Amino acid sequence: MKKLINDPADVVRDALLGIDAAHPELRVDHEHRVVYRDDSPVSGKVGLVSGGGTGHEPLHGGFVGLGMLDAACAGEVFTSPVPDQMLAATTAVDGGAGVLHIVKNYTGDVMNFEMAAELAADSGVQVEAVVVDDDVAVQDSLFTAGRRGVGATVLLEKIAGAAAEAGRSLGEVAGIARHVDDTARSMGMALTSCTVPAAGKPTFDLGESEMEIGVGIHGEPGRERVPLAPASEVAQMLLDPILTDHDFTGGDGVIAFVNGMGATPLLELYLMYNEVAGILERAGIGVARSLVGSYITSLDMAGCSVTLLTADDEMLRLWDAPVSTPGLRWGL
Amino acid sequence: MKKLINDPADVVRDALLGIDAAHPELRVDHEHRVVYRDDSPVSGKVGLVSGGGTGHEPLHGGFVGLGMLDAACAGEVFTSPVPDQMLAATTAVDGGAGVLHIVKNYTGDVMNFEMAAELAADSGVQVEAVVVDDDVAVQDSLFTAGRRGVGATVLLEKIAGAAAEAGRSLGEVAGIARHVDDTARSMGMALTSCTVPAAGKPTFDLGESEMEIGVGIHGEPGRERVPLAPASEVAQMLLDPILTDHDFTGGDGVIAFVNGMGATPLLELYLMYNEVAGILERAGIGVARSLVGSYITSLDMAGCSVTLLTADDEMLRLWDAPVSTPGLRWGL
Amino acid sequence: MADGSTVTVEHLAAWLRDFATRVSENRTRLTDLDSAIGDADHGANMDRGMSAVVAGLDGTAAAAGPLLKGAGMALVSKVGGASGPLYGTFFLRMATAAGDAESLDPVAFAAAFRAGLDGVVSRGKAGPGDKTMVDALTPAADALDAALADGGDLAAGLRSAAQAAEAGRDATTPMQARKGRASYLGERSVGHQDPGATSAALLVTAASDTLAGSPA
Amino acid sequence: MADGSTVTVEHLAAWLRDFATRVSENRTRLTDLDSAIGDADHGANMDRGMSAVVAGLDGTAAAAGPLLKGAGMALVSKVGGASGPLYGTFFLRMATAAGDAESLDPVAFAAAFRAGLDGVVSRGKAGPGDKTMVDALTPAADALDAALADGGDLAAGLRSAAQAAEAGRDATTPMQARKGRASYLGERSVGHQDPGATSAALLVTAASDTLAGSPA
Ligand SMILES: Nc1ncnc2c1ncn2[C@@H]1O[C@H](COP(=O)(O)OP(=O)(O)O)[C@@H](O)[C@H]1O
Ligand SMILES: Nc1ncnc2c1ncn2[C@@H]1O[C@H](COP(=O)(O)OP(=O)(O)O)[C@@H](O)[C@H]1O
Ligand SMILES: [Mg+2]
Ligand SMILES: [Mg+2]
Ligand SMILES: [Mg+2]
Ligand SMILES: [Mg+2]
Repeated sequence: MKKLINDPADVVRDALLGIDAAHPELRVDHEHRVVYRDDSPVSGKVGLVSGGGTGHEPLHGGFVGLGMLDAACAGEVFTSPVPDQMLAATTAVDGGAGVLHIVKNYTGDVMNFEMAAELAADSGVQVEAVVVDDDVAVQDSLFTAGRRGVGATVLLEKIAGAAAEAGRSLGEVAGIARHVDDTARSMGMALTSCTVPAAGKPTFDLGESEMEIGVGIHGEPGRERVPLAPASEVAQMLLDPILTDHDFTGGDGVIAFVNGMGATPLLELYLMYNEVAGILERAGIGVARSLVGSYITSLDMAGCSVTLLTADDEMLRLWDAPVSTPGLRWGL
Repeated sequence: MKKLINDPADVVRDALLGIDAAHPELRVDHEHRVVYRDDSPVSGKVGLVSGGGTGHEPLHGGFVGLGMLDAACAGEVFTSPVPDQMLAATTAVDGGAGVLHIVKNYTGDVMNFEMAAELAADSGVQVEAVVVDDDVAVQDSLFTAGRRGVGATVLLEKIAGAAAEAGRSLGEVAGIARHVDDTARSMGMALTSCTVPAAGKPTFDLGESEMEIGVGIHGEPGRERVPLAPASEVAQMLLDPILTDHDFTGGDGVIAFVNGMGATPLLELYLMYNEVAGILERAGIGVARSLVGSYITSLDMAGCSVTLLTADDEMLRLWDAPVSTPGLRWGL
Repeated sequence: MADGSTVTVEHLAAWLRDFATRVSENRTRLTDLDSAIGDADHGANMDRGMSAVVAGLDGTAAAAGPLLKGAGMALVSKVGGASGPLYGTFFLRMATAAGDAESLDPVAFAAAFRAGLDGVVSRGKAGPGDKTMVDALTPAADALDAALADGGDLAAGLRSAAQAAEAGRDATTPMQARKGRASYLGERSVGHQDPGATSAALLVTAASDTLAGSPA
Repeated sequence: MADGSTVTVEHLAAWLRDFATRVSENRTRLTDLDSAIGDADHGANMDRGMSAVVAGLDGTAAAAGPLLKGAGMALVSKVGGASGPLYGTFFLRMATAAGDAESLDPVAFAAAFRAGLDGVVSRGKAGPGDKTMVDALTPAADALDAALADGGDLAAGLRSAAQAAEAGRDATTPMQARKGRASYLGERSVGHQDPGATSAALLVTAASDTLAGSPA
């Protein structure tokens, strides 16, 4: 295992110390492992709390700041944080207008956030939760754990954050967040496996000339393992299931997001974006906004994902609104 | 070779198409392979032109925009662009106040920019050049090619860009740029080799439990090959030669920059930053500003580099000034 | 309890300690099972959690409820993931059912165990056949109830429960997962034993070994 | 030129074509040499550049100067890196020295060759012993001048120049690089033949084969 770390057991602690040192505009509670906006709680504003396993940086800690999250809870690597952390964060960011929990749809995350919400309600904080489940690689069903939360989480945190910053009510912010989840779809792929520090070896084995299509952000196996192919074909393999699953034609087009999995150079992501933009154009789908970079990662996995979100006037207004976080910053 | 590309011969073209599609605020001349600010030439402002081989993204194209570069020339992978490109860029961005060439110190880059400057001078554009040579891994000497230009290039493009944006003269902007180069030092390391697309195989071989200390951003061999070590020791191995080479104590401290080489997750970079900040604190060196992320990369190399730049009032004012580029954005 | 008649606070503490030991001994095996159909952390998760539970057994709990609540809280606070809230809820609901009693008779213990199971089901919404810990815990609760209803003592009931849990665990192998991470695998989850059902079987075996063999 | 007396525009074009062929044949070797002490692109760089030079040989150039200038411009525009400006400058300076002459006599050719070498030195600031193309070009220019001064014809001069270039190329192996990428290696550059000196030796050998053996 080749990683720039100390003891694998200390990865989360050490990285949080680094985030704290690098970002004076954030406040880090190292005991609870929560990253806060320095000015939280913002009085009268709906608080946004997210969190999840570590290993997806900049998500979530890197999205704390004006116009996005108020707090992010960091779990162990690829392991949901615990209710204590979420409760501490929820109580701390409540500015009187209630708190929205943004939860990626994994059994552990959902249950831990549920317990935290129950505890927060007990202590008088109004809490709503939105569960993000945008990964079309997973067959959806009422009788299963459902789809995983992946790329749409980034877009949702930005857009819900802008709505909260604009003073919308908890119900409205939650509604907007759910609308984002309803109208966003993602699909990912891996060229290489990630390696969990504590495990010390790759999560899955992939041959020198194979790639995994439909992979999850924890190295969960995907839909199929196929031979390496040119970027143009990879883009098609990612977009086909997305476009089959949801109708993105018409209206104001989409916000198109090409995301790197952690070890993929920006050069390749731009190249992939070119292929994605070409396919969308040929499909008659306009791109209203785009985002290209590594924003929701899977440790040192090489690969990428594509997320599309239906754009409309309100979505674009919220997308364009000022944001100032380590990971996303504009308009300020 | 596992890469998200089409034909290796088309990597530069395809990636530039992606940058163009993703950034409506930039203009790309695909014939000359130059990325421009949409509003260039900015009348009365010193124009900043940089460029170099492709494979270091977001450098340089991702640093084009308000408060940073006016144009960036993209060469083939790891190969300097040619004078034609630089001449086209220089002529196009001249707003009447002259043009500064920002050149990383590699024989090819220096000579091609020199030829372009001669040609630009012939056509009446006032040109100055600053050559960045901050890599302490290389022994410096008047009789050799000298030190390589690495991490300081990012800081220099930001700071010189702010000076140009503030309306400073060509001589002043060049002076500030040279001051940055004089007071910045960098050192890099690799956990894995990069793979040049056209070569199809790793540039160098590194054992499963080895790392290369002092590596260059083209996979040039470094000072020594050593066994893997914890992040705390890696940070020491990178900072020792930097602190030996230049006195960073006293004054207003430093701008500290921990950079990823292309395949290194942000998690590890924050962890490294924590170690760097600790060493600096123990050495009595204050950190005035920090930057953590993958800004000057080496294709898909895993590893990092550390750059320190002496901070003073003017440097910090220029560093904090608004910048709006795909790669760096704040204050706007 | 030679007479199989009561479960004291000390018995419960011994049960938790024994479960912790078994988890620690099976840490690698649990993680390996989780590698195949999950994310390779079930052994580490449970070991971290049960170590915290044992560290919290300071002998101050005077009643079954507080002792079990402490265990549940420790699991909820330390584990994360799916198994933290599930095992945590299991012990928290047992605690509520046990209340302030200093000891539990066999029927009260069985009722508390079932309350724990119900908690797992309401938290995780898994039913039998979904390839989860529920597939080990449900037959165990049923066997315990049945044995006691048949007039068996706690020792006999827990022996039967442990056998049922192990059979339930083994039965997860051919199942296709419908809950938890393994569900992402669809048909490819078939042929692998569920890690959570495996740790749940350890829990019931530990109960059989600690709650029904020692003097009251 | 059986009589060894003049180098025509056609001769020069044949020289460039022959050099391009040799570069293409040695593309892998040049790149392999550059892998050892550089960045593994010298073969690709030179092949790209010389292909462009050959593509520009449309037969319209009426004088030596314009022909050589076209070659220099093509190299500067297409190659990049270190070798583009260096080989480009070599031909651009040769072009200036050759001027509008339709053909060059041996002394004029030798003077133009030396002007090219001087251009390389002033552009790249490498001296003999720095382990660069200069180490092949300098002895070649010296040998040519010496042969002509001794009363030899162009054929004899270029034969001697080619031998000197190859000897100079071989002599780069034990040198420690002081210019170009190889200089970053310090002592580790010792023991490897310089790629640029290798391509430069091909250039001089091509001259010997094309400029001094064919009829005027
Ligand atoms: N919804 C659920 N209901 C009951 N048990 C579940 C559920 N989801 C997962 N499990 C159990 O949890 C186990 C996995 O636990 P663990 O690996 O610790 O958590 P995670 O899946 O978050 O990594 C599974 O083997 C399964 O038995
Ligand atoms: N300053 C210099 N002067 C003369 N020749 C040089 C100089 N620097 C490099 N060279 C020559 O250029 C060759 C490398 O060319 P090439 O690989 O095409 O360029 P790059 O080093 O930019 O990749 C070296 O082998 C050396 O002969
Ligand atoms: Mg887990
Ligand atoms: Mg090169
Ligand atoms: Mg697991
Ligand atoms: Mg080279």
